[in-house]
Amino acid sequence: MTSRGRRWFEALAGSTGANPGYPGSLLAADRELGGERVAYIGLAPDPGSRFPRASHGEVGLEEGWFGAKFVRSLIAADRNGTPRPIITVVDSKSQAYGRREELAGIHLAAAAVIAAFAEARMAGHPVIALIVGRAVSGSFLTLCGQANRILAFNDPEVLVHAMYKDAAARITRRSVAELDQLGERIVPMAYDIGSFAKLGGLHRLLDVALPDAPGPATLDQVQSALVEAIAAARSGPRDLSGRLESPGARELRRASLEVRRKMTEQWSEPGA
Amino acid sequence: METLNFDYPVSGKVPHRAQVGVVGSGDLEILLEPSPDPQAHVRIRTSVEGFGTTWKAVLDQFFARYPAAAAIEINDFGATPGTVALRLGQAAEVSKS
Amino acid sequence: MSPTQEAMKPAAAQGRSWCTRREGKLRRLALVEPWMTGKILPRSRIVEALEALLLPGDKVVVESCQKQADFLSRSLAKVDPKKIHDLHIIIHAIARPDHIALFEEGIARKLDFSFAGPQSLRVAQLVEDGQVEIGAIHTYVEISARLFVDLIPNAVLVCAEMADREGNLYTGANTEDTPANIEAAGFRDGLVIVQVNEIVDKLPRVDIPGGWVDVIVEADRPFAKEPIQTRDPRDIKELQILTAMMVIRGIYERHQVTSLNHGVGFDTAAVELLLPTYGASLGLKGKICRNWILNPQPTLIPAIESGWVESVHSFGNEDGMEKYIAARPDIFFTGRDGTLRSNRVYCQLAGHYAVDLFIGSTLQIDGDGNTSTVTRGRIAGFGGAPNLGSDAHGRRHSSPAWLSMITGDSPEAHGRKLVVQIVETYKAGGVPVFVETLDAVEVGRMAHLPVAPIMVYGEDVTHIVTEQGIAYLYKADGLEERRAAVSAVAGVTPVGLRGSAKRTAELRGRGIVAFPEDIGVRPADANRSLLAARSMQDLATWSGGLYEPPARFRSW
Amino acid sequence: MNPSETFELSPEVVALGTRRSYIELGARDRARQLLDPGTFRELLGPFDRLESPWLPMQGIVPQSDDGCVVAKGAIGGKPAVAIALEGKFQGGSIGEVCGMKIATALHLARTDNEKGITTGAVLSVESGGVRLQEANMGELVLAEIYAEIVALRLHAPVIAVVAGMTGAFGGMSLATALCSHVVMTRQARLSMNGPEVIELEAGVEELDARDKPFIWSLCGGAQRFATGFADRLVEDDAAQVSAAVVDLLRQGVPEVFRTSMIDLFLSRLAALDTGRQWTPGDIRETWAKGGAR
Repeated sequence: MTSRGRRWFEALAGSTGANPGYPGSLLAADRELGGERVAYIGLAPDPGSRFPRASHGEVGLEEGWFGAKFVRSLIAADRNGTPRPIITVVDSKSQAYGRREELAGIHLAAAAVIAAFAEARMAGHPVIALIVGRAVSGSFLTLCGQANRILAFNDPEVLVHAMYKDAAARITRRSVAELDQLGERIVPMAYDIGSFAKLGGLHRLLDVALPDAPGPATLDQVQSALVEAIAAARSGPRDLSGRLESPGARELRRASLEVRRKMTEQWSEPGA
Repeated sequence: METLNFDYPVSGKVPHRAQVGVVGSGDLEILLEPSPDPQAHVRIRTSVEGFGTTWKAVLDQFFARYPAAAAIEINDFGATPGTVALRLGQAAEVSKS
Repeated sequence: MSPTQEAMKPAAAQGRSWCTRREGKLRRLALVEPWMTGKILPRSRIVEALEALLLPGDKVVVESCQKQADFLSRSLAKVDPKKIHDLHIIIHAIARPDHIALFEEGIARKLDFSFAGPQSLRVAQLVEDGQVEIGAIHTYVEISARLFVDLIPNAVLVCAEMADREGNLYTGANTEDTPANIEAAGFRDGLVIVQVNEIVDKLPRVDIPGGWVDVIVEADRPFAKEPIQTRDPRDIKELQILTAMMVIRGIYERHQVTSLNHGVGFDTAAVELLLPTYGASLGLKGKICRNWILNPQPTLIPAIESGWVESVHSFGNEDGMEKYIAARPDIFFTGRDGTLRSNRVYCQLAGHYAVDLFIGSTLQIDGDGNTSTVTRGRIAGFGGAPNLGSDAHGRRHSSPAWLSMITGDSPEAHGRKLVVQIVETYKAGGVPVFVETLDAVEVGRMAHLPVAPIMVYGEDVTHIVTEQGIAYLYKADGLEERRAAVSAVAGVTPVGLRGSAKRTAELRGRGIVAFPEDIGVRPADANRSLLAARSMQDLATWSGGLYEPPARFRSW
Repeated sequence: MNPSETFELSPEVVALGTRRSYIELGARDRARQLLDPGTFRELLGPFDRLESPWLPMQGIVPQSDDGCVVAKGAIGGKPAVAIALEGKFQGGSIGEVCGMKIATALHLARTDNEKGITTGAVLSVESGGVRLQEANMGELVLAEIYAEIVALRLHAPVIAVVAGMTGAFGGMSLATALCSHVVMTRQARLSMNGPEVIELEAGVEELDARDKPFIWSLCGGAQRFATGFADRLVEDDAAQVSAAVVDLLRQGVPEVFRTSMIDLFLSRLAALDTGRQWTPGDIRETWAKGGAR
């Protein structure tokens, strides 16, 4: 079965995203959107992957390094022109868990793609993450974290979290029911995308009629949202400060704001 | 987590504030500073519930040796009374320097 | 017929045989004869062989302490309970699931043991369910002694590292209880069945002559063994450093303790690691802690390397110490091949009669100073502690430490062994160590034991050390004063809170109780930087790379 | 013969006696150690009481500094900020406050650099990753930490010190990888996924989490240094850690960041046979052939 991520990538990019020399899991293509060329990047399961622990749409060694290669190729190509928008279509269950991955330094591969996205953003590329499915743990950190703007479908299958519920229950020695109850009180622990939106990290939550089937109407709706997000990214800061200044963060990240305010004050006190 | 409060009518002077310890397994953090009034105040947050009388006994012993008007805040992660007494002693020592 | 030949003849003439055990043994061995090549039994035959060699009701020693004859115990657990049942198992440490299975399957019924650490909960449940009948809970040397009196085994299942084709055994560094077990059976016509890791042409040294051995089988994997006394210095806490300082100052220095045994635990590991630093700063090198009864535990390496230690005799081995021991034959008991020769019986004997001091930790102490490691719902046993932790009334040689225990001036006065219990007043989770009544009393009742399983009797305890101070119980005059001294160091436990500050001050004045400041110990100095080694890697460095920590202690 | 008269200690043992363990230092003492003597000035210290708002709501006792110490001072005589995580508090996990302390300190250092005040940063990592009790908040602040490292490292070195015993895992292994330079001890581990998680997800044949020597051979400081994921391997000695940091700060911004060595790592990956499981030696050999950094 085609993954939701692949379906949305193909609908948006108008291409399978296959590139010679690239692993089958990493989708990358260019297409016109809102009157300019934009780059799309996405992940999809690849049963033929060289890396068995990264064949179900995980962020693995190749996904990290080839992702970094692709993003950096865009930075290089646009160095003397208008930095094109980079849209990541996100549906990835997690990072890859395996012995080969750790031995060959998956932490560095993941950091490589993070650095590439961050440097693209700093170079003026509007970096947009569109979460259509899962963005759990390393997948969120690598594919969404550095975006100027994050969009997500308002859909129960969309999941942003540090850890899947059953694993989190085991590790924190709580039942799944207890975790759900906690999520109602402790917003950062909740598993629904609406709660994540409250933390101020999301630019917009998109109510799409058929999240599994990108028909013409939905596609149109999503494309307009992307165009708007690109414009917002271009008019906003090139760092991530926008997240902290969002209305959601003002409510739920009061501690973050307090840290920023007080440390800034103390930083330049005399005696420094 | 349980929060406990104790007051002691003591009036010795606390020269400086002091922080010792860590909220790690079997350990605790102590923040000790001069009290705003001529009394000692202790506020404890502990991960182990139901040991109010044990805390009081440890503090009684401590203030018998260190009768200072300290405002003490304790963040406890299951320290034994022996460890609590040791850290209180260290905090008192650090506050002198 | 000579008079001697007459005496050796089967006693049919007198109406009874005086050789029933010998005859029985030969009968049993004949059953397995077809499978044997000399003394060697093929591994695949072991279960059948045990079914042939044993009879219901036999007394069987299963070797298990630090090392475990686990191939044999696993095989014994596979015999058909219809053929072999109601065995009487005699075991130092009932430690393995297959030991428990013997009782669950009905292969065994009666149990005499000494220690049940990891299986203590299961043993208690088996007693409650009526699946095991406990003969007695012993101390180690005591259970070995009974093998020669009224628990003489019909068979012993033991282990060694190697055998040669004559049946000679090499036990390696973990000799432990093998000689005693084999002697009890081998010289009274019991069966000696041995699992070995390998059969070789030439042994590094002979620990047991082949003539004492009946059946040898090569095990499927090397016998299990545990480095039970090895402690990682990284886990030593400041409070343990404080009590270790108090022990060195307030006991070893004061009583001039030269020969000693350390129990298992971080408290005593801290003492070992303070000798080359704190101890040296007090000028005590050469004056205390010279002759040791102790496993070759790695935390002793810095003291050995700094020249504190003259000798160490060991109950068993500690894994990873082999090369270090081989390089230090002046210190350890070693064979000509360089490997350690341990022997639990001799070491326990030495610990009872020949040392000045035993120091160890415990889980509970009552107001009278009785101590126990038994907790509710568990039958844990004692190990060697009651033997090591008791005065030897039969001792007749003296030493300055032993003599220093004399408090009166009677012409018949005699010294005592110093028996020190070292504890923190509370365990983790708010559990007090000092209690009004030991859990052992209730557990003894539940398990229908004739006496409560107390580890060290209060009357034998000469000192209690806690983070609060030292109680010099041997000085206390009468039970009331003894209780007051216990209470004075019991902190904020119920036993401690029943004391009064005034009484404590009075006891301190008379030297029956000492707080750290009374013996010149500053709690603020109790810092981990005092430890001669703070990690397993440091210990390896101290050993010049000779100590090779077991995998589970490795963090590099 | 009295052995006490004949002993002689090796130089290594003598060094143990004078050495100050870095691993044994708490976060505050680590930050103090990393800065030049007398220059330590803590920002948002314990008495500012900026603790986690989320832990007490779940009945978990917080710590007054949320397990992160930030101090301004100098290293090698130049302005610097030292950031140290406390591995003993909640496993050094990243929650909102401690994460924000790191991100803000890096941000302020960058601002100073942009103003022409060259300010380096050193990050003493001791962390299991995101604090599960603050889950998504942790994800967000980690992203902000990454953004700040990538921005700051263009101006001044950002040095990660991974000393142990917790190590650098999860989100903080990525932060470590983003840094300009990495200093490790043998006791430290640097790995994205913890061994227990890998065993849970992929089975014990993939990785036996109880096999400690194997775990260290895979992601311990010695292997990470030998395979170029760390720039310095030091003993557990505070002076050695400091010396390495001073030296790396002096080297300045590297010509090529490790995260930009894309072709090198892709060629190495291509050279490895994924049809079988790998050993730490395979990586050392392949890297050596492909030209380690």
